[in-house]
Amino acid sequence: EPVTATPGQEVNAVLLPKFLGILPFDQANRGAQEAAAELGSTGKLEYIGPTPENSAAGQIEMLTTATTQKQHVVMLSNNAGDQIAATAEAAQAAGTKVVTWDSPIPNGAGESFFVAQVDFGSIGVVMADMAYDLAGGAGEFAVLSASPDAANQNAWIDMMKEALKGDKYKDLKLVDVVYGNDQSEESYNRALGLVDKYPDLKVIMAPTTVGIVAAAKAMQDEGLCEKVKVSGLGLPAEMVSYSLNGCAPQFALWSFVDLGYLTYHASYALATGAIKGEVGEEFTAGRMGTFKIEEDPGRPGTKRVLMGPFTVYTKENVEAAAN
Amino acid sequence: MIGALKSWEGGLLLVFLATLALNAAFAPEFLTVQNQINLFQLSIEKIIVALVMALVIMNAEIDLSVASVMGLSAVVFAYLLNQGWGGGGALVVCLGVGLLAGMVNAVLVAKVGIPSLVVTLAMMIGYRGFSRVIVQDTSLGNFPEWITDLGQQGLIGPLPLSMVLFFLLLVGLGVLLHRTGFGRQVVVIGTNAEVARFSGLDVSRVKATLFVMSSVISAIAGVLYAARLGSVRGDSALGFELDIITMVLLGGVSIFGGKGSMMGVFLSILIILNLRNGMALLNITGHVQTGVIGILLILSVLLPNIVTELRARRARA
Amino acid sequence: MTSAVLELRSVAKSFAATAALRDMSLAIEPGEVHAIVGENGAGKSTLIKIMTGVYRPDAGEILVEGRAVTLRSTQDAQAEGIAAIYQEPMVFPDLNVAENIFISNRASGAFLNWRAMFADADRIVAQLGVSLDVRRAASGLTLAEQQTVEIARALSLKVKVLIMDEPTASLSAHEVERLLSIARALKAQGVAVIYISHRLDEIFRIADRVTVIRDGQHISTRPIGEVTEEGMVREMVGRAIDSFAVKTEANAVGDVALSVQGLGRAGVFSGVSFDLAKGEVLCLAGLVGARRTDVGLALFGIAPATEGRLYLHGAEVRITTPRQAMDLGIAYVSEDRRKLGLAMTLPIFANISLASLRKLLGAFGLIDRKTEAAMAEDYRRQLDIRAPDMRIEVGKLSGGNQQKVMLAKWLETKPGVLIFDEPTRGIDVGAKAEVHGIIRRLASEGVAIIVISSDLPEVMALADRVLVMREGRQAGLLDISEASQERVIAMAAGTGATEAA
Amino acid sequence: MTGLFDRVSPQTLRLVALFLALLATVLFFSTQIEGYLSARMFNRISTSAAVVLPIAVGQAIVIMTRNIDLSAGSILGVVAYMTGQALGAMPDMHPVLAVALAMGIGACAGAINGLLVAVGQVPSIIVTLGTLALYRSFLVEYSNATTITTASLPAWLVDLPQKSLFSIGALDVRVTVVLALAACLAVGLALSRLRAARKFLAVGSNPDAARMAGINAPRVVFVAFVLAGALAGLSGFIFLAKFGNITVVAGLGFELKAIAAVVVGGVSIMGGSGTILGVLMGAVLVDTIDNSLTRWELVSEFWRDALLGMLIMAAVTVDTLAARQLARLRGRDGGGQ
Ligand SMILES: Nc1ncnc2c1ncn2[C@@H]1O[C@H](COP(=O)(O)OP(=O)(O)OP(=O)(O)O)[C@@H](O)[C@H]1O
Ligand SMILES: Nc1ncnc2c1ncn2[C@@H]1O[C@H](COP(=O)(O)OP(=O)(O)OP(=O)(O)O)[C@@H](O)[C@H]1O
Ligand SMILES: [Mg+2]
Ligand SMILES: [Mg+2]
Repeated sequence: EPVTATPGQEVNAVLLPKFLGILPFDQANRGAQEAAAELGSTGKLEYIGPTPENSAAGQIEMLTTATTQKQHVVMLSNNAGDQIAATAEAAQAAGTKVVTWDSPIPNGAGESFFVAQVDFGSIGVVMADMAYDLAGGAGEFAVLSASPDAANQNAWIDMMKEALKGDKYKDLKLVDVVYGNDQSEESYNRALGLVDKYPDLKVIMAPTTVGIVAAAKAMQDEGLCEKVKVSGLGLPAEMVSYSLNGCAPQFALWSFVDLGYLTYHASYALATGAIKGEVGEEFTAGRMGTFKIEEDPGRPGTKRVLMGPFTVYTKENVEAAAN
Repeated sequence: MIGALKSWEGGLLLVFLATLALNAAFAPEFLTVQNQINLFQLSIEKIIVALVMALVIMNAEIDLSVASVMGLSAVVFAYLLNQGWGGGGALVVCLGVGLLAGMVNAVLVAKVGIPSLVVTLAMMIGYRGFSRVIVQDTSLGNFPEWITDLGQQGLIGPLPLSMVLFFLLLVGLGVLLHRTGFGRQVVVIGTNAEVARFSGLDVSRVKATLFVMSSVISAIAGVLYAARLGSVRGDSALGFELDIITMVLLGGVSIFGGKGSMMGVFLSILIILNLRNGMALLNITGHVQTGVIGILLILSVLLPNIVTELRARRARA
Repeated sequence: MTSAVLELRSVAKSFAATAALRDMSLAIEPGEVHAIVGENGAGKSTLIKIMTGVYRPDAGEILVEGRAVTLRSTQDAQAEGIAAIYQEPMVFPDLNVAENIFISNRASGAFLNWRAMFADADRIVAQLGVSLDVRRAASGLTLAEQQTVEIARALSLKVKVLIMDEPTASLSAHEVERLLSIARALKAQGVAVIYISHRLDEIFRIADRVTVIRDGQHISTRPIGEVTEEGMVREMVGRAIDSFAVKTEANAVGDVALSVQGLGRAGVFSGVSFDLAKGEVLCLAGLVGARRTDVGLALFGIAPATEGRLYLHGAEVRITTPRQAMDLGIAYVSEDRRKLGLAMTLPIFANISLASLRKLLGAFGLIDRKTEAAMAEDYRRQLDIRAPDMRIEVGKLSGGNQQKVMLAKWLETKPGVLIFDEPTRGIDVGAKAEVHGIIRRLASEGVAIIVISSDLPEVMALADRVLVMREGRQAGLLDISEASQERVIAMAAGTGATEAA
Repeated sequence: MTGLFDRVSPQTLRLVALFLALLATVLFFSTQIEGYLSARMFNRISTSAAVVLPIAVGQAIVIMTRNIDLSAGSILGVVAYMTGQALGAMPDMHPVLAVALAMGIGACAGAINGLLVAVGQVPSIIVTLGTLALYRSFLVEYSNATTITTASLPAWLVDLPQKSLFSIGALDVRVTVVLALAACLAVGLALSRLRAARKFLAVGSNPDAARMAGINAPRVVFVAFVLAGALAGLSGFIFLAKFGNITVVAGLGFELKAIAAVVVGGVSIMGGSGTILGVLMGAVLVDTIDNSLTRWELVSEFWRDALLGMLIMAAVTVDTLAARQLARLRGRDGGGQ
């Protein structure tokens, strides 16, 4: 039976995004603040992050500082890959819990558990499915990712490759994976590079919110929307026009507000000792209901809390979500 | 000159003490031994390279490729370990990588005569590219435990290997710069390379030596980086060059060469590390921290200029 | 009231602790050539820079045609009709010569007309009687050519007062003549010319009035007719100085130290041959651009020779780097103190030890700082370098003292062959006499000496033999007994009979 | 023959060398990439170079005065964001006004740099290293994590990148490209024809001499930074139009792209010399290499940076050696008269 953490305790927590200044992380912060208010934590919830160009080193620095400050829990959307593992282990050893969300520590070292927005396997399947639909079941498609170092994107792409082995997708061919480093102009140029390099390309799959808009804009600018469809993970607010004009008829995403909300609930429960962070434990997370800690199938030996579901946006539902 | 230098370092010392006092007053965790060590450890690779960068800038050159060499060396180190090499062998190869990178820079700058800003800007892209070629989209970890221990744990008391190395280098390079013939040549060439040439100094050899030194030390820093973090990626040490140059310039080393001291660089390192640490402990986010360092950098030159100007005005009045 | 076109009243200017000018008053009349003389560091250049708005005086007034003016910048000064040719040539290496000439010219509209500009530049350069390609970039111009550009620049401006701060320092006799005639022409047009020079003979030939300053103070202003050279020098330095004896016969000399046969560098100079004995002074004379400096550079390995043979004490040697030259005991004292001679922001002692650092190195390459300081002190005494402390920046010294520091640097290498390139350029009579004294002393100690000089009286005072160069070739080699200023000039210009040595 | 060789200035020789390098690059890739010599490729490269070009020209002006502007990328980001926001709030703003606004914001940022360098006498590398961080921090703070999206922008702006001003055969010449080229042309002409603009070169060539020659060097440097800011602003505007979605990372690293273009374009990093035509070719060359590597089947994605770095280095080395060799040949000719 699920435990409910006692509200009103002192939990000093840090919400540490990949970097500050973009919308999804701000939304997560909103969710976390909402949860903190709901739980009436007498401690503080800090929302701090590094600069985009100093993300990996900055996150390591901030996690170390949080440990020094004896924060009870740090909620980390990891952008430093395994490089942060040693720091996270040191944090745990000093009594600061590390809960990851959005992007985990790939080898799981030093992380209590990972609050997964969606099942990484299923997002792989969904991406494969969206590509399948948009390509009409057969043809070439390519991936435009963030940076080669982005752990979550890499995991999703791997899962997608796994899914593509299924019989259904045998006529679908993944021809290339390129990286736009989450910068508009690089993503835009890489997208155009793809269509030039592969004249028969039917779909560009961009599992990054920056990449997907840049690719959609590129196809629209070059009048290629009829020929090459863009899909992937995008924010409805940013994608609405491309969704409506057919450049990106389908894409997926989950709620970052909910992700922040759930992450805070889980972290609060962990920090107050209501849960230990063991597989099998269940806890309640306010308006979102009950969640369970389980093995992370994508990363053997690590634990996750699965939020789900995600929404596939099409021109039917995108406008409502955009506002 | 001596007087001016003294007062410059005096100023830095005051700023440093003020930072210490403020941190101690506002952040209760500041004065713990662990925090003091962390504060160095978090930027240890940068501050090690800053020491040698001071010499390069003093020589009126610049090396923008240091962070890329660091990343490349870290990646090569990790790659070899994953290929089953021993730590020692991998280290030697990394030194070789640093040597090679340094020699390429050195030949292009000192022999071909292309401005170092240009050479190292291109090589910054190039060397970074090679580490990408090696790791692609993966990360390399799983080092033998003794390596990560060396990178993370105390070697002499609580002082980790990298900090010991830093202090050795600080003293070593300080002596090299201020007390030896080589150091004198570095300064003279930085002041006026033609005068040095007309005095029989081998300008290109000194320059070449510095670029090789800079890359080799960057390569060592890269290995330390890998050992400290236990894992590397293609973007390891990305963008470190700006922080490193900031440290050197704030230390009073003239970007036009010929002027500066190791003491100044050390003080500026202390200031930047403490300031960052203090701000982090006060939960000030990354971009504000960066902004504050940026302002400090500008003020460090602007304020003395204003004072001089005011003095001149007063004298005229 | 005064008729002065430019007047300074009680002007003072200090740099930190040094008072460069105190209570300086001076009036310049229209159409006069007004010479200003004084020792190195007397404050002449500072005075000029105040007149042209580069510096602002700490106290005192500047009047132009009776109006008090404030000169905030060189533009202000140019607007008042005051322009200057500075002591250190100021050209823009990346711009072409024509543009260098017209850079300050604001009169000719917002748009450039290159064709017209080249034509005008050609005209002005021709007026100076020099051949100079106005389309070429100014980089690589010799000091003298740079000076020409500066003079042309000042001529292109319509000025009331033209200041020349040691304009002839890097000119040889031929060009000096031309310059003096330009000054006279300007004077005839009613332009006031302020003329600063350490070459007193020029002053007597051109000046209407002479002002002597010493230690930043005005000593006297007199019509030229009322001054004598001795009197002027006494006022300048506060004591009497032996004027230069002209050498009439060569010193007794020892064995041949350096033998040069058919030395040349492709496309630069060729066919230079001479034997230089220990204790002998060989002077290289010639017009500007005769490539004398290049001979020095070849001997010192900076721009190595590509043809010919070199023998040092009888053994054939090849010199391709300065290091090699220094190891062979050759030293070269450059003509360009600022750019090639001294590290201006470094202390005096570091400059003195620069060429002999090796000697000071102990274990681990550490510099023996005590010996270094002692070395500097030694030269301070030996050469009478006037500085409060050997740790101050060499750039803060006066020209003459800088020259001595540069000399000290090379003396410390204990050279057997010492090449001086324009050893007294820009230094005052007192310092000049001292430098000459040093050169003579070195010669008497058995050092083989080459002096490259554009100052003919200097050549006559120092040389045992004179090698005259013209357009990169050896025009002749004269024993001092057969040399005269006229003969050297004729040979250098190619107008007299050319005789091979 | 010798006559012609002598009359051509070193600058011109550099340009010829650069043009040959560009030609060689294009020819090489045309053998490697199918359909390379096409109108489409022209569009790709021209529109992508159009973003970098103004900022590179601005950088060139600053470098000509013997300074450097490391903050250009941050200025671009700030301008793209603020202009996008203004256009979102006032969709009826006239396009010309929008461009002026972008350039104005950029000029303000440039003016701050300029003041600190010219009046504060702080070396430009220090100032702009500082403002590189500061302007970006300001943007993070100011944007409040909201993104400018295409949806919020007026339609004319979103459509601007596809708009061609005219076509030469199958080659479309897009408005953004014309805008960038116009900036190039204006600055290029000014630098060769306008007396005031020559001062940039004079100051960079010899700052002391500039002062002595009555040039107000601080003011010239100030103006250079303001112009560089304004041109970074123009790049910001084109960036905004082209990519539509502006986040806080917009323009990150553009200062290095600009410097690379300038340096490859033969502008001396020591100030005083260089041509805008060179910068144009430098920008196009770097962009061509980058764009072509993306499309080259033989190299994987992961080789791109390594090759880009090496090719830039190669271009600069060849240029330096060739220029020196030519100068030497000429020196011999000149000396032998
Ligand atoms: N910028 C400066 N800073 C400090 N001291 C200076 C500066 N310029 C000149 N001085 C000092 O002021 C004094 C006068 O120098 P100035 O250059 O006017 O002499 P000068 O008469 O022109 O000498 P010279 O014959 O060598 O050219 C000297 O003591 C010099 O060291
Ligand atoms: N046409 C030229 N182009 C480039 N550099 C030149 C040229 N002429 C001379 N130089 C350089 O200028 C310096 C001095 O030149 P040079 O030897 O011709 O003059 P000089 O006879 O010593 O006369 P002075 O020293 O009085 O000017 C040398 O370094 C030489 O290489
Ligand atoms: Mg003077
Ligand atoms: Mg000479």
